[in-house]
Parts: sequence; C-alpha cells; structure tokens
Amino acid sequence: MAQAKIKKKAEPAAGSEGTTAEERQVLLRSMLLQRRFEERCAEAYALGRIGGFCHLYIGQEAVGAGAMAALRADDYIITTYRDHGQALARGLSPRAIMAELFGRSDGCARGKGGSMHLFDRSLNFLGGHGIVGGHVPLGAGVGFAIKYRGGDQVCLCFMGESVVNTGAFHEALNMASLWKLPVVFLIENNRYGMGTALERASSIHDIYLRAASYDMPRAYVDGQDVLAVRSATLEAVRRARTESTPTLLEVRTYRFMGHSMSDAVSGTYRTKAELEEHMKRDPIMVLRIQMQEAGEIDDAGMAKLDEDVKAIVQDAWDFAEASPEPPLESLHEDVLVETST
Amino acid sequence: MAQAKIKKKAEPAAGSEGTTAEERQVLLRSMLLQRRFEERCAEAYALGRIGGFCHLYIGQEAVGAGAMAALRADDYIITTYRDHGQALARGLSPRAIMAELFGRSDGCARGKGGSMHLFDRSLNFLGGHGIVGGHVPLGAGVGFAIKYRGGDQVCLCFMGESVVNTGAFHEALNMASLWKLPVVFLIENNRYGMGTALERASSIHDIYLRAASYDMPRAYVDGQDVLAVRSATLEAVRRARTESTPTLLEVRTYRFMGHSMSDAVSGTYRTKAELEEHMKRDPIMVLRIQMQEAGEIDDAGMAKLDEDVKAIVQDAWDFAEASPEPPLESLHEDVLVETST
Amino acid sequence: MSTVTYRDALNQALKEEMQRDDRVFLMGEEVGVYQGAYKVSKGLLQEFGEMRVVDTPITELGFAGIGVGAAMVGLRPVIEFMTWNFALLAIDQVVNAAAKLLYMSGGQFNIPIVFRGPNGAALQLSAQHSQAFESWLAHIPGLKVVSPGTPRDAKGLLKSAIRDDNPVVFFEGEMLYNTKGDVPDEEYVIPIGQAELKREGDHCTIVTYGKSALMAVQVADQLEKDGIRVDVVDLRTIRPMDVAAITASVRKTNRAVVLEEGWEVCGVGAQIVDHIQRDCFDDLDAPVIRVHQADVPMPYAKNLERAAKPDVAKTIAAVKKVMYLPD
Amino acid sequence: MSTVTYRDALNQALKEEMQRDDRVFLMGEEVGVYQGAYKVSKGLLQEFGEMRVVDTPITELGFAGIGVGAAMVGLRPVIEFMTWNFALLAIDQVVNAAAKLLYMSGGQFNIPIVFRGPNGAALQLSAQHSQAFESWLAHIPGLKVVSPGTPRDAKGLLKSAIRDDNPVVFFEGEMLYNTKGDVPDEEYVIPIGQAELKREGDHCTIVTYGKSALMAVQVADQLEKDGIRVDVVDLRTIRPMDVAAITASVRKTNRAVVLEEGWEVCGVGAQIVDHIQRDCFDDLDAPVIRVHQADVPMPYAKNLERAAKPDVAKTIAAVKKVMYLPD
Ligand SMILES: Cc1ncc(C[n+]2csc(CCOP(=O)(O)OP(=O)(O)O)c2C)c(N)n1
Ligand SMILES: Cc1ncc(C[n+]2csc(CCOP(=O)(O)OP(=O)(O)O)c2C)c(N)n1
Ligand SMILES: [Mg+2]
Ligand SMILES: [Mg+2]
Repeated sequence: MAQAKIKKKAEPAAGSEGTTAEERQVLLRSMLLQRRFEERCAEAYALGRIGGFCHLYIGQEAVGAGAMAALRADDYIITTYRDHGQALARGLSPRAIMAELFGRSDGCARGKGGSMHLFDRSLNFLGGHGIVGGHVPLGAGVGFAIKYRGGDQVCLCFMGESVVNTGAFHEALNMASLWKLPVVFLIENNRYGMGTALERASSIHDIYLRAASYDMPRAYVDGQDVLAVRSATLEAVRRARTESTPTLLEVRTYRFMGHSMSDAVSGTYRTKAELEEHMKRDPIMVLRIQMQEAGEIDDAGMAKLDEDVKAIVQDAWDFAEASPEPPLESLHEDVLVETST
Repeated sequence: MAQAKIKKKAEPAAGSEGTTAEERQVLLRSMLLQRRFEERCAEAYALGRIGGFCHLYIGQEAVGAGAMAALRADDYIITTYRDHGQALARGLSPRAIMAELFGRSDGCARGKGGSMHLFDRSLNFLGGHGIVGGHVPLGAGVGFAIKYRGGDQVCLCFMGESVVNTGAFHEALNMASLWKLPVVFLIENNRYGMGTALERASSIHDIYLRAASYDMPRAYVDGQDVLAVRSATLEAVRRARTESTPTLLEVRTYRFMGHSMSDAVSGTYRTKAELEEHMKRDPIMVLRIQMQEAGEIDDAGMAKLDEDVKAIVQDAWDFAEASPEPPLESLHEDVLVETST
Repeated sequence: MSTVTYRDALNQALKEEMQRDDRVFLMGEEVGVYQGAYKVSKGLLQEFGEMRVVDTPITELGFAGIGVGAAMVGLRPVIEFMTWNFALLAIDQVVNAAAKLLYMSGGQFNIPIVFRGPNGAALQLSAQHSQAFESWLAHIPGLKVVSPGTPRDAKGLLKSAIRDDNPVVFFEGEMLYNTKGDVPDEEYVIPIGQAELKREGDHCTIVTYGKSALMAVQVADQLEKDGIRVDVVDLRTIRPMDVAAITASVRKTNRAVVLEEGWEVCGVGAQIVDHIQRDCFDDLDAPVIRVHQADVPMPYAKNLERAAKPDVAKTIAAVKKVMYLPD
Repeated sequence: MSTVTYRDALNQALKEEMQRDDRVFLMGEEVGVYQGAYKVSKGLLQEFGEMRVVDTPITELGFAGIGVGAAMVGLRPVIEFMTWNFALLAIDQVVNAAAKLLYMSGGQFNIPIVFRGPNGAALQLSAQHSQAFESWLAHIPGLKVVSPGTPRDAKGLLKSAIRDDNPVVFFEGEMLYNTKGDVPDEEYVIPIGQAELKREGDHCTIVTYGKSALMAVQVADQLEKDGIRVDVVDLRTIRPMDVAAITASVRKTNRAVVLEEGWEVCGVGAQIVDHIQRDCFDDLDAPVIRVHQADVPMPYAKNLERAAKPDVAKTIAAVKKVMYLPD
C-alpha cells in the first residue's frame, strides 16, 4: 500500500499507520467531491461563469485528500494556483470556493482572487499563489513563525514539480534545513509543467533527491494511492512537529486534464496513449477497489456517495450564481488596512 | 600534492599532470605579483587613491594562478568583485588594472568600473561582477554560446562559497547540466561571506556535493596548493572541452584580509587565532618550499623575483597616477552603442 | 499589404531575423515544443531546431542571465518572458547586468539582447498576472524600451530590436495578439525611438503607446462624431522617447491627455506630463490629465476589473475635461 | 533632545520596537554577528538573541519571502536589505506577495512587514551598487514607501513603519548614516504620509525627500544669503504622498524645483510634477524643473561620479532658472 521511501533516516515504513474504515470513507468522499467540483468548473468555464486562468486538479485528488488528512486543524497550508482540490480537502466551503470562481462577493476572497487565489484565514489556508516557486519561501516563513512562537504546528507547502528548478525553492529549502523549520515541502509531481516534461527541465529525475543538497529528509510516494500519500505525509508531519525538521516529499501523480482550461488535454507535448495509460490509475478507482475488496463500499454505496457529492456541488453552483457581484466600492478596499497602533 | 576528489566518474587522479620547473616558476611569479599588487592596493586605498569597495585577494593567490594556468588563450573567464588576482593571473596589464582602481582614463574599463568591475575583451576576461550569484548564469550563457557555435572553448566561472546558497546558482547549474555546457564552476571557498561562516549559511558543509542535485561531476581541492588547483582545474577544463560537461569544483582557501577595505581583518566573526592558523599555509610559501626543496629556487632567486614583481607594481602605480581623469564627456558615453544595421 | 494578426506579425519578425542572422536565437519557457504559451513562436522549433529555439525550466533569473552571457560573447538572444509579471524574478539580470555591462566595462561589452513578452492585464487574471511594468524599465539608462500597438509596428519594431546592438525591452500585450492589421509584404523595419501620429486633429492631443494606442484610436473615432478632432501620438518607443513628436502636437492642440494601462504613481504618463509642462508651458490651455489603471492590485471579478481599467469612456471624459466641455 | 546619528536613531527605533512588541524581529544578511553591514543593528543580537536577530545566507528572494510568510501568520518582520541594489532579486516577493496578499485574499491577510536598507549612491561604488529604486516601489499599490532624511524623521518613521499593519518600504541612505541631528529623548512617532516644511520661504518651492532633503536645506541656506527664500517641502513619505503640502507651498511661491537623487525617467519627481501641474496650473509662473542623476549608470571615477550626481550648485541653478534669474 504505502510506498514511501524515507531515505535520510531509518524510519518505520510509512504505511505502518493504518486507516480506519471510516477514515477511508472520508478520503473517498473528499476525492469524489474534488472530482465532481472540478468537472463542474470545466462546465462553468465553458459557459463563461469562470474566467481567467483555471487549473483543474483532476487526477491529483489523492494528493490533496491524503496530505490534508495528515494535518491538525491548527496546522497551516500554502499552495499554488492549482488549489481547488486542496481547498476542498481542507474543508473550505464549496459555496465560497465556487462563488470565488464566479467572481462574486460571497467568494472566499470576496471575488478578488479567483481560481488561483483561494484563501481562508479561519482554516489556516494561506492561498493560492500564482508565481511559480514564489510561495515556497512563504511556506518556510510560516514554519519560521511557528518555531519563533514555540508552537507545535506544521506548515504543509504544496508545489508542482517544476518548482524544484527555481531559485526560490533552493533558497527556501536551504534555510528551512539550516534553521530546522517545521515544514513539509510536498511536491506534486504530475510530470509536466505546462508543456514541459520533467526530464526536459530538471537535470535529475528523482527530484526528491534534491533534498540531499540541504541535508534534509526526503521520500517519494505513489500519488495515486491516497492511503500512501496520507501515510507518507503523516510521517513527514510527525518529523516536523516533534523534531522540528523539514522534509521534502515527492508525490508522484499525473494530471488528467490540460495545464489550464486553455490547454488541450493531450497534443504537442504528450500523447493520448500516455494519458490513457495514466488514467488507468485513477486515484478514486484505486481506493474504491481497495474498499470494495474489503467490503467497505458497494456500487450502491458509491452511487449514493456520488449523488451526495454532486448535490453539494450543485448547491455551490446555485449559491455562487445567486451571489451578487462585488460592490464597486470594494475596488478600493483591501489595498491597505487601517493601522490602529 | 593534488587532492582533487572527482566523485562523479572514475577519473585519473587530478595530480597526474605534472608541471615543469618553468611552469612552477611562472606560478610562483603570478602569485607573488598578485600579493604585491594587493599590498599596494591597500596602501593606495588608505591614501584615498582607490575609492569605493575594494576586496583584496591576499591568501587566495593560488586559486587565481592555478586555475588560470589550466586555460587556453581563447577560453573565457568570468568572476566576482574580488577580481584583481584573477585579472593579473590572466595577464591583464597591471598598469591598466591599477589605473582602473585609481579611476583614470587608462583603466581597463576607462575608469568607469573600478575595483569590482575589471574587464578585458581582448583576453576574454568578462568581469568583475558585483551582485553575489548574478554572474553565474552569465557564465552558463557563455558556455551556451560556445556550444551554440560548436567551439571547443571553456568558460571558467569563479565564485565565492556564499554563492552556492543563491537561487541564481541553482538555476544556472541545473541548466548547465541539462544542456551539457562547457563551463567550470569554480567555488573559491574562503570560509566566509563577509562575516558569515559557511556553516552558518549553508545546510551542508561539503558544498561541492551540491552538484549531485544536477547530476554534475564534482570535486574539491586544496586551494593553498597552486599545483593541486591547476591540476584539478585542468581535469575539469578537459571534461568541459572534450565532453562538453560542466564541473563544480570547490577550491578550499582562506582570506587573509578583511572582506573589504572597510572590514577589520579579524574581530566579531573570526578570531585572530583562527586567522593565524590559516596564515601558516600561505600559498606562496607552500610552493616556495616545494621549489626550494626541489632546488628550483633559493633565497636569492626569491629576492630577485620579489624585486621584479615590486617594480612592476610600482610601474603600475606610477602609470595610474600619471593617467588623466576620464574626460567629462565620457560620462554620457558607453550608455548605448550606435547600431549600424 | 496583408492583414495579419499581431501574433503572426511577431512570429514573422522572429522567423525573418532568425533566417537573416544565425546568431539570433529564442529562449524561454514553452517557446519550443509547446509552440509558445501564446503561440508567438509557432513553427520556429520545427524550422530552426533545438539549439535556436530553447525551452527552459522555470528559471526566469537563470535564463535571462544565460541570455546576457551569450550576448556578451556575440550571440543575439531573444529572451521570452511568458509574461512580464514573472520577469520580476529576472529583473536583476536586466537592470544590473544587461543595462550596465557596456558602461561598467568602459564600452567593451555591448549586449545585443531582446527581452520580450506580454505585459499588462488580460482578462480576469487577477493581481499577480495583470501588471504593466514599462515605467520600471523606462527608468533605467542602458536599455531601450519598446511597446508597439499594431501588427505593423510590432513586426517592424521587433526586427529593429533584434538588430539593435543594445538591450531592448519589448512589451507586447496578451489582448493584442489576436488583433489584426495591415502589414507590408516586403521587408521593412521601423526605427526605435519614433512616434507615429495615428490620428490627426487639432482640438486635443492624446499621448499613448502599446495596447492603449488601439483604445486611443477608438476614442478619436468616437469623438470625431461629436466634432472633436484629436491627435493620437502613439509613442511606440518609450525609451528613448520621441519628445519632439509630443511637443509638436501639443503646441498645435494646446491640450493633452496621457493614456496608459498601468498604475498612476511614477508611471510613464508622469514622465510624459513632465516633458509637456516643461516644453509646452506657454502653450497649454489646461492641465494635462492622465488616464490609467485604478491605484489597486487588479481584482478578479469581471465588474471590478472593468472598473479598474482605463477604457474608451474614461478617456473621452478626460478629453472633454481638458477641453472644458461638459461630459 | 540629544544629538544622535541617523544610524543610531534607526538603531534606537529597532531596539525600542523590539522591546515593545515581541512579534518584531530583524532578518537579513550580517544583521547579527557582524552587527550590521552598516552597523545599524549594533547590539541587537546581544540583547534579543538569535531568534529575533537573524543572519541569513545571501538569498534576498528567499528571506524576503520568509518574512512575508511569517507576517501572514502574525509576526512583524523587519527585513534588512544590505542595499536596495540587491533587493532587485527579492522584488517579486515585495511586489507579487507582500503588496498583493491583502487584496487577493479579499482582506484576510494583511502583511505587517518592513523592508529596509540603504538606497541610492554612496561614494565610488559604481554602477551596480549606486541605484535609487524608490520610484519603482512607489509605483505599486499595496505598499507604503518612506524615505526620511534626518535622524529625527528616521527614528519616528521607522517606529511607525514597524507598527504599521501594512507592508512598508523604508529607504535609508549610506551617506546619511553618519549624519547627526536632534532626536527627542522621549518616546515619539512620526506618522507616515506627512511632509514637513524644512525651510520656509516665498520665492520658490523645493520638493524633495530622503537624502536630498539635506541638500535642499543647504541650498536654502545658501540662497538666503542672496536674498532668495525657498520653501523646502520634505515629503519624508513617498507613498502615500502628501500632495496637499506640495500644493500649499506652490500656491504660495508659484514656482517649484523637484530634487531627487535617482534617474529622471519615471522618477518620483515626474509624479510630483504631475501633481503640481494638475493642482497648481493657474498658480505656476514657470515650468517646474527637476534636478536628478544624469541619465547614465553610475561611473566609478570620482570626477565622473560627481558630474553624474545632483548637487547644491545644480539645484541652485535650477531655482534661479525657475525664477528667471541669471546664474
Ligand atoms: C515564475 C513563473 N514563471 C512562469 C509562470 C507560468 N506558469 C504557470 S504554471 C506553470 C507550470 C508549472 O508547473 P508545475 O510546477 O509542474 O505545476 P503544475 O501546473 O503541473 O501543477 C508555468 C510555467 C508562472 N506562473 N510563474
Ligand atoms: C545579491 C547580493 N547580496 C549581498 C551583497 C553584498 N555582499 C557583497 S560580497 C558579500 C559576501 C560574499 O561572500 P562570498 O561569496 O563567500 O565571496 P568572498 O567575498 O568571500 O570572496 C556580500 C554579502 C551583494 N553584493 N549581492
Ligand atoms: Mg507539474
Ligand atoms: Mg567567501
């Protein structure tokens, strides 16, 4: 099940922490919600309800669901523009997310952020960042603040695999290790950065090995297996929480859609055959089959789950559509806050 | 003698290429010229002849002399603000360098660059750069151009050890390896970046190992032993020239002076004892003793050499002092060139 | 003449210059296999191969610097930034290396490089992806800064930029790529540093450049229906600025509106105003008014974004204001 | 009152605010063990320890971002750039993160951070180390931009900047650190956004800020000997700009010279001119003239550097010119 390979230290196999049937149910539901949500986003985009750049998470749901399951409520999350799935997995309201995507005033960023910039302060969900690599130092900074205050929270910092080539990644990881910050740097390696295959951008292909340059614990894990992701993340989170030691965790997944809504699903940079091959390991199917074999879910149960989830997404859509456009006065709000002191 | 440890591939020991007595004479002379030149720079700075930032090379002469001896006339060199020694070792005229430091019109950059920005196009000496890390991508770009044109030159890119923490270094090394560029990235590890010891800035201390992140050949070498430096650089240059493969070469040296003229030689960040310990391995002494033992030089020979070198430096000083200030019209020259096409 | 999109005009310029001079190469993210994030480089990889159409990792600082290094030793790189928003990561290489090397080396190393890519807001890309940075680059001596608004200007100026022996910063617009215009069939270049009068009139001058030049022309056409005739001075180049063209127009019209898509404070418009008040002090019948983006990061919501951006109506209102006409 | 250097005034501000609020910490290169590249942070490591006075590797982009991240979750970082020249490497974090997060998050994440360090030219540091970037930062909504010229202003404004709940960019001057002035012994702050009249006169206004404010005062004193009395409006804050103070002065004097140490094109001076011509159009008896650095990268040679920089003589000449007086 779990395939995390912890290289730095001899750790217990990451899969040793089992999940309960109930936990598996929650993970399945989380993934399915992400999937159905993203499908409706594609539809909303086609209808012009959503504008701008919109990057779907389809194929990667196990990463968001599994990693988020390893966190406490007071931990922090920071991520990229491909943030819908993680936001849902963290528990942001589907209504507030959809309203944000529709650019409405009930959106989780009042309609100002859009798809790439989801935020929820009450859930310690720190966005939704658009500059590739730019949020990695921010994640280290959150870890710095935790340590500064002597807390035992953890910051989980998601990033795409292209990030490992950026200067920001290098600078942040060096400091995170030097100062022993409680951060999990989680690479969602979906094999492509837009149209660029990992192998055409990075001089090494086992990218978790980059952590050696920072004397940082490292691992990789199958990103289509939500239980493995959860388990590997738990291990990294434990290390951050109890040893204040960062980890570089490479989660190997695949993106089933184009880079963004304006990108064809396959074409110049990857073949249909490759895509289809990867789609055979749909993360939802992988868990469903496990659960089916364990007798934890049957077709009817699955159908029911799907119905529930679809209803939630429909409700989110209806809510978003009913939500008013942001008032024009708000254009000049949120540029600066009033300072009281 | 040679202590290069080539990690990536099994290579012949770096020391296998011997030097002739004549070559050793040239190396000794080069180091001595650098030393005497820098000593006079300190004097000129105290007298206000040299202004701005001035970073001396004393203690590191073996690096410049040894590395430069591994190059052909058509190879390229690019370096940092600590560039006097390398410029001299490459053969830039001491007169033109000193005139530059004095801010005179016969300077090698017409008085516009100063100490940190020595250039000589005719010798493929590409400067003299002041932003830490900034010139490393430039070095990779020179390598790119060599490969683009199908030439067999090499670009030798010097940098301080602090550079290995910068994003620019990481980005450039990844591309240099990915594209197999003929570049030697030579780290002059003098143990400090201003007042920051290597160990307080980098999460690993054997910094040549960072090359593993780029699948790049790597080595370290004793930087106080000019023959070892030459030998290790030759090996890296050969790899660049014949295999179009970059190398990360860490040269372990020590800076005998303060970071710049405004910095005390020892004090808050390093002890006098540490400094004195390192000064025992003066690179000039190391070679002199070897040569003395081999009967290649005696005290009289050394005195003669020193006299020659001092005369050259005095001549450079006199030349610089006699050189006029740049004409005021030149203020607006060299901002842009006329384009003919 | 043929009708060509702005995108294809740029593509032609790249292709022709790469054919003309084999020192010219294109480097950036997604310029090759993917055929360009905005397809400006379509077909170039197939024609020129991997060495001359180079896909990079996401390393703006790194590949901009590689370009500068290659230019130091005689190549002529064209560096594509996917957008100028990301170029902030590389700005050290543009400002501290490209713009300075000629001067610091006392004239030994000129840097024949072009940094290009889309600048300014497109549609609903929100705050990090909707910024116009031309005033920053215009601030820096050692650079030339170009911002064409039409396919014809885009092609002619990109060819000049590539042939220029200095670093040239070239601002395109995502919203311009699909716009069409006449482009000569024969070889031509447009010199850097020359404005063009895109409309002629004697009531007021609109000074602008880039994407906003299109808007200014619409403004002129619409105002003409009300009998108001405006000069549209399309600078096309921001640095060096064709101040003579501005002055000549304002001396004729005695009124000016300055239109730009970016923010107000220290924008290019401020510099234009400075030139006008200095050179046309006695000619001005009204203060110069500027039209620009609201002084806020760009919001995502469609209605807010619309409110934030300069548009035809806001520009018409400004023209009427400098003419002391009712709205 | 005590006579204190600009350096010590900053040091006091840091120390007092760190004592007052334990969320405040200082991070940057050489701020700790080395006691600051320019000794501004002298003694702070000893008093506050390693967690609150943090030496970083040379990673401007990285540690600026670490600051922003820490600020997102409630700390109040003071990020020292050894000089603003190096901050170009970090500018993405300042512009795309610090300045945007409040807006992009719809008001959820304010960023209480200060980015500070010396800006502008010192002596003979040549092109890469002698740049003034205040116009760049002033361009960006979401930031406040401060540039004090005296010890008193430096201390009072740095305290305000640290207490501000928004990102504040704070420009110091290497050439200012040793300058002395009166600083109150008791606790005080100076509000961000308020100009101060540093000299009063009715013949002409000099608008300036930062290091140049010192020069403007010298100009005023010297001109007074010739019977020319000038207002010196020291903005102290560049964004938000105290336009009312400028207007009030120019309405009185009817003439203005704008003095800044950086480059002309799209400089802060251009923005000031824009405000003056808009708000004082009918009051102006002469075009506004600007004094600034020559439009070249900074040269190393002493004589060239002198020629490149604005100075008292050039500013006096400008005042005489706007007054239509012979030199
Ligand atoms: C600094 C920067 N450069 C370029 C871009 C444009 N861009 C957006 S996403 C992307 C690809 C990122 O790929 P990866 O990190 O693998 O994440 P994925 O999209 O696969 O989730 C690029 C090049 C950007 N946003 N920021
Ligand atoms: C980007 C940047 N940050 C900071 C500085 C200031 N600075 C100049 S030299 C230096 C130390 C560099 O140390 P190292 O790379 O080890 O070289 P060394 O001086 O020891 O030769 C620093 C911090 C700079 N020039 N550039
Ligand atoms: Mg990816
Ligand atoms: Mg060093």
